[in-house]
Amino acid sequence: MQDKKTIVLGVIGSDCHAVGNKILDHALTESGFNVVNIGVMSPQEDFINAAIETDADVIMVSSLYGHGEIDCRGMKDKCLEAGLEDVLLYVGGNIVVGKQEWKDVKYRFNAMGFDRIYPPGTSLERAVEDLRADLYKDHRAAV
Amino acid sequence: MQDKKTIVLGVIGSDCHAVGNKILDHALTESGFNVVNIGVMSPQEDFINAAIETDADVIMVSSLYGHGEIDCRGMKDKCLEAGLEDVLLYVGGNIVVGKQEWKDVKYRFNAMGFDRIYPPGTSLERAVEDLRADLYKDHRAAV
Amino acid sequence: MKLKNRKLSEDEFFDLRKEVLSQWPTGKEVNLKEAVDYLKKVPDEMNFAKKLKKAKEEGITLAQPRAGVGLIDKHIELMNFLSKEGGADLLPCTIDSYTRQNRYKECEVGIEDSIKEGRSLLNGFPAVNHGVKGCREVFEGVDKPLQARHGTPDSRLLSEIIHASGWTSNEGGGISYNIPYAKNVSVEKTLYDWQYCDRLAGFYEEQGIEINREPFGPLTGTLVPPSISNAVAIIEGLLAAEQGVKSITLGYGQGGNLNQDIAAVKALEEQAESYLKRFGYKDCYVTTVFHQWMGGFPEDEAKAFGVISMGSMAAALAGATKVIVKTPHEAHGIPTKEANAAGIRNTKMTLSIYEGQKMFMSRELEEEIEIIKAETDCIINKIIEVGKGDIALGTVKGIEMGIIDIPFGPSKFNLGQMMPARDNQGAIRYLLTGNLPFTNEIIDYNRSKLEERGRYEDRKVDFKMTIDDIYAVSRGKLIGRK
Amino acid sequence: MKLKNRKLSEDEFFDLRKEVLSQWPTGKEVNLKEAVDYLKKVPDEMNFAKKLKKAKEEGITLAQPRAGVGLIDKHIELMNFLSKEGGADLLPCTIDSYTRQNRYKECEVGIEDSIKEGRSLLNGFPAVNHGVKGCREVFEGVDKPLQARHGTPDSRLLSEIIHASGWTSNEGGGISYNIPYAKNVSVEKTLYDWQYCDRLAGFYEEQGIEINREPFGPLTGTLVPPSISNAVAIIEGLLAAEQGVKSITLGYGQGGNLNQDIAAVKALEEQAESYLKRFGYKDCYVTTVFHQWMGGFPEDEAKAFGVISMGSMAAALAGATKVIVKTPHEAHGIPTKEANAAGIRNTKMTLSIYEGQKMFMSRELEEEIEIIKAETDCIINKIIEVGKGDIALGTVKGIEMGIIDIPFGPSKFNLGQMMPARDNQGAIRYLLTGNLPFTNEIIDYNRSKLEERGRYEDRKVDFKMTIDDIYAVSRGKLIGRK
Ligand code: B12
Ligand code: B12
Repeated sequence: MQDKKTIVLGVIGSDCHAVGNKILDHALTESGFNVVNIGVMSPQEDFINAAIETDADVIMVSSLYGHGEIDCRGMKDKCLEAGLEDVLLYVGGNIVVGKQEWKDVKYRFNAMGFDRIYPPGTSLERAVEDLRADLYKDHRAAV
Repeated sequence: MQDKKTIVLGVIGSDCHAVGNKILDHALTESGFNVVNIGVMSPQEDFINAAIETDADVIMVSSLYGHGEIDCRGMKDKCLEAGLEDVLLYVGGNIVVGKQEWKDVKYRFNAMGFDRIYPPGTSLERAVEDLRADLYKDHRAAV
Repeated sequence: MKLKNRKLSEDEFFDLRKEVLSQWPTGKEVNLKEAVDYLKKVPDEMNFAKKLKKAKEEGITLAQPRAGVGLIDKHIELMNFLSKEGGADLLPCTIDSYTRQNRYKECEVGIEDSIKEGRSLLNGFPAVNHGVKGCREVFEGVDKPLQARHGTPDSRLLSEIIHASGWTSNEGGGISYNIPYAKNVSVEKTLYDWQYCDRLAGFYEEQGIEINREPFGPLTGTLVPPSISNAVAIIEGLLAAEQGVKSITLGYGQGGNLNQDIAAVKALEEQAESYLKRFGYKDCYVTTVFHQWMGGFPEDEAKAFGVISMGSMAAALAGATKVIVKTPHEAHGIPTKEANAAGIRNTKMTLSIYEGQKMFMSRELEEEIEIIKAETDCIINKIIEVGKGDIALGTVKGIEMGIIDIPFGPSKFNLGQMMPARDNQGAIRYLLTGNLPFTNEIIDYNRSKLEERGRYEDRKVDFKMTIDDIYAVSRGKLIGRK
Repeated sequence: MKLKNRKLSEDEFFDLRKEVLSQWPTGKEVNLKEAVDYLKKVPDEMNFAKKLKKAKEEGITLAQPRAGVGLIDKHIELMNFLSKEGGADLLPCTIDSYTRQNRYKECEVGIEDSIKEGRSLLNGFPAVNHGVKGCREVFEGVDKPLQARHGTPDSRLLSEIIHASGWTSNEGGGISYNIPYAKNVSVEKTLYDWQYCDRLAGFYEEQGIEINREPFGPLTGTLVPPSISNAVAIIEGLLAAEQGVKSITLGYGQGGNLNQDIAAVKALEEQAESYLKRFGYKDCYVTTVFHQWMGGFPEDEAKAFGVISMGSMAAALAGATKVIVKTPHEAHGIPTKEANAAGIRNTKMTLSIYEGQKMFMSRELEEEIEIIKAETDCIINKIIEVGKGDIALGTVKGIEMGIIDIPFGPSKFNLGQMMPARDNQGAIRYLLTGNLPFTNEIIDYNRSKLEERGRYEDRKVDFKMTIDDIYAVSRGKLIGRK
């Protein structure tokens, strides 16, 4: 058995959308990850502190309400400053205002230092697969 | 009072759409025109014969079912052959297959010799106005 | 031709058949024996009758689009698009207008031109010209049961070709594919020709092959009072049953008043069952089809989607076995495949929300069912009476007399003295009953409903109301208020 | 702050007011005397409360979108587009998320950036920053009554500014704008702050100016059982009435089971009236608002239109006074003005088809109304009990205890032990009742409804059901079947 990987999970900024967060928590836990859920309305700092405290492998940022682009700015730098260069940065939800060309959105978030960027309607299976691919070199199941 | 103008009305080809035809008949009659309604499923010849017999001023062709373009081909020539050069040719309904660029449709029917070409959803008021403009030089009401 | 409502004998049928198959060269391709073998191999899930039966048993409503283009490969592409991208449960082949008039030569031109111009100049699929070979190619190229949908007064050859090709359902009937679709064709002739089509389906039934038949419910699609279309549907059902048809789908076109729409479907199903029983047709399986709004549509696509969903909801709540789907392009012209698929997806979404939900019985629903049934009984009983017990003969005479009178029917055999209008809740009532054989009570009921609206709008109850009502939906309202 | 459910005295109110108006420079712009004069000149058709009353009397359902952008001119343009191209009957100003958190400095940045980039970086209209001057500019630039729609725990300054600007309605409440929208804000605090907002509306009422108040009905929009949201709505209605509010619009978010949705609206209206009477608030005018599906939407626009129409239809049949409109972009992000207008047109089409049509009473509808009322009574009575007769105090305690428990509420003050799921017809039932003060009968009823589904699907009745149900609509189904 491989060791359990730790994911810090939360919804960034002033965003109160809680449903996806609760389901992600449940599903990732069920899939064998160690989930540290800092919940909704979390500033960048809370993600970073939680990652440091728990020696996390991944930070999964949710943003639903449209201010994601503003809220995520500078997060990668803060991670680097905090010595979290190896921690993967995922982001998903409805991360920009409105229905935009996905290519452009992805490009902008890539440039901001995010490793994986998910469009609206992403299935949990997809996220879990990616996590496994990124975290376990042999791509085997997490547990 | 001006003299009553005569309109030959009908639905061309194998087209059975009867509702618009019955309403046009009713409305044009109410507006003071002399309506000669040859009804649905009428070949070009029936329009022309009716126009000759009744010394008509306008032929109003309806086509709803999509074959209008095929059904109307050569109609102007037949009118000319029959000596109906002064009879106005109107066409309306859903005159082509599908939702097409109206500019193109109008162009094609103009080229076929139609004087006025109406898109789906044309109001009766609009048609009556045009008739009055075309038939009475002083644009006054028909009766 | 001596019309009579009795099953054509095998001799009569095969006699007629010779002539039918010689109407166009592709008729030669039909070999009944071989066709029976072919149809026996059709898997259950590709059989229209079986799929309908299953849906009814499971209490779900299936979605079926209308669609057809001139060329085989394009048509297959279209069907698969509607199945895969739209999620259609049943597939149609809408037949072009020339075929409907048996003008196969013009179809040939249409096919050639369509090839040349690279776009369909035909408004449907010319199945006769494509023959058994072409129609089987379609059938084998799709993944859902197929039905021919047309509007053909004489569709005998068409029926031969499609059924032999694995298409296990055929829409139409001697009244419903005449009065709304033709001008000069006698009712006697279409009833006779549709006996043939029904007999053909009955023949297959005798060979153990289930073929579904569906009278065209909505008629002219324009303010048809439920009792008119229900009476026609039941009569056509009875005529089909006499010829040996077992799988019968009776249709109704949405009127717009939810209570009336649901009452109409319930009345239709119940009365059809009871008339079939009364005339001794015991093992027929009756399903229902609900047509989304068949009258003039709004041009705006967002509004069109509203009309479409509204039809899906009514269909689901009425418990109809299937719903015929309109598209957001309806007001403009034949839809693109994308618009058609969008109409289906919209419909399926609504249907699945209401899956398992039915309209519960209320006093008002009961009342509406009663009035529709009473009106329908008046019509059918009178038809039987004037036919001296023969419902086929009664129909010919009845239409002549205006016992059945279809609003805005283009046929010269239609009396055209009946006139409908909406009442104050939007239910379709009789403004003028013409020669309809209604009791005074029924006439008064209808009148009083319309007077109520007249008072509300402070207007006369007259033909202006009818005209305003015809335009209303396309202008974003149900009732054409003053 | 000593919370108590009694009308704030003028002294208390004006004391608090000083502090409120100093929260941001634009507070200085509010002059109550001048505002009263301004509001007295607002014509009837621009008054939200009056328009709702008229609609209720005429038995029609009005359509209102959600919309808001950062800049004044763009917002006016948006409003007029929705009014003219969409046909909206009532207009909203959806407030941005920074304003909702009283973070006006960040709004300032958002406004500047929006000007620079030429597109709105804010997800709503920052009314406080724009002040009375900006908000009046909006009001004077539009042709329909305006309402602020937000999700602000402390909206005292916002309320001052919008009402002084001619916006005659304000959405929100001490529970409904806290539990679904906040994480750390105490219920005591929000109830207190909303007493202020209500008192402000009540003050205007005393001056003869009708101001409408609307508790936010759908809460988290996610599988909220009707009795939870109805209890919250009624409590917030009672709290508002105590402060002198007269025009109260109570809301409900569509669940998807038509019978339950209609029962919920009927129960809400009837129970609200009777509780208001019981507590002696005699001249309140109660209207209802039905929210089209508030949970996750399907991405496909054709399907989204199906969900939208379905909500309009339920609203119309329930006889709701207005319906809040979703858009075909819902699953993706804040809609373009075109998508928003399309949602309204779709809604209006459906509403006008069903204008004048209501759901008739059936045994099943009666039963559903009874169960919702019984559940709601349990909750409200217990709240009153633990508050020792004070419904404000009871609410604080009750939420702590889980007497009110909102599914998926992000607030840390929400107990979160209740869990909902759909029954076999798609009605929302209690899977876990947590600390809800239900009788055994009610608990058994809910359980048995879910067991019925469990048997049908051959699955355990557990949290997996809830999760599947949450995703279902966005995946094209109502019930998340196994
Ligand atoms: C009702 C209807 C039917 C009924 C007709 C009953 C009858 N006998 O009348 C039935 C169900 C039988 C039917 C059959 C068919 N229909 Co049909 N039908 C319609 C529908 C829904 C409404 C038509 C209507 O009555 N409107 C109300 C009247 C008042 O309006 P109107 O007909 O448009 O006429 C008004 C105006 O157009 C204008 N006008 C008309 N002509 C003229 C002429 C002039 C000079 C002027 C100024 C104005 C003018 O004034 C009229 C009065 O206001 C339309 C779509 C729509 N519009 O929503 C499709 C539609 C016309 N039908 C269509 C088709 C294809 C058919 C069928 C071929 C096949 C099929 N899909 O079933 C068959 C036709 C068979 C045949 N041989 O003709 C297509 C045509 C496609 C195209 N052009 O690309 C349409 C557009 C639907 C679609 N989008 O696919 N149909
Ligand atoms: C329910 C809902 C609400 C509820 C939330 C209740 C609550 N506290 O949770 C209420 C009504 C309170 C609400 C409020 C608002 N909402 Co809202 N809301 C929704 C809605 C309808 C559904 C969200 C939901 O619960 N979905 C179900 C869950 C299971 O899915 P999910 O949240 O998308 O999460 C899944 C995936 O996205 C993914 N995922 C999420 N994060 C991540 C991260 C990673 C790394 C990965 C791999 C995957 C992943 O996995 C999750 C689980 O499957 C959406 C629209 C929609 N999707 O249909 C709008 C929506 C998110 N809301 C929106 C907005 C704007 C707001 C408001 C700002 C204003 C308003 N219009 O009222 C306020 C927010 C205030 C605030 N401070 O945050 C917008 C966002 C716009 C944008 N991005 O352009 C949306 C898209 C609606 C819209 N089209 O306008 N909302």
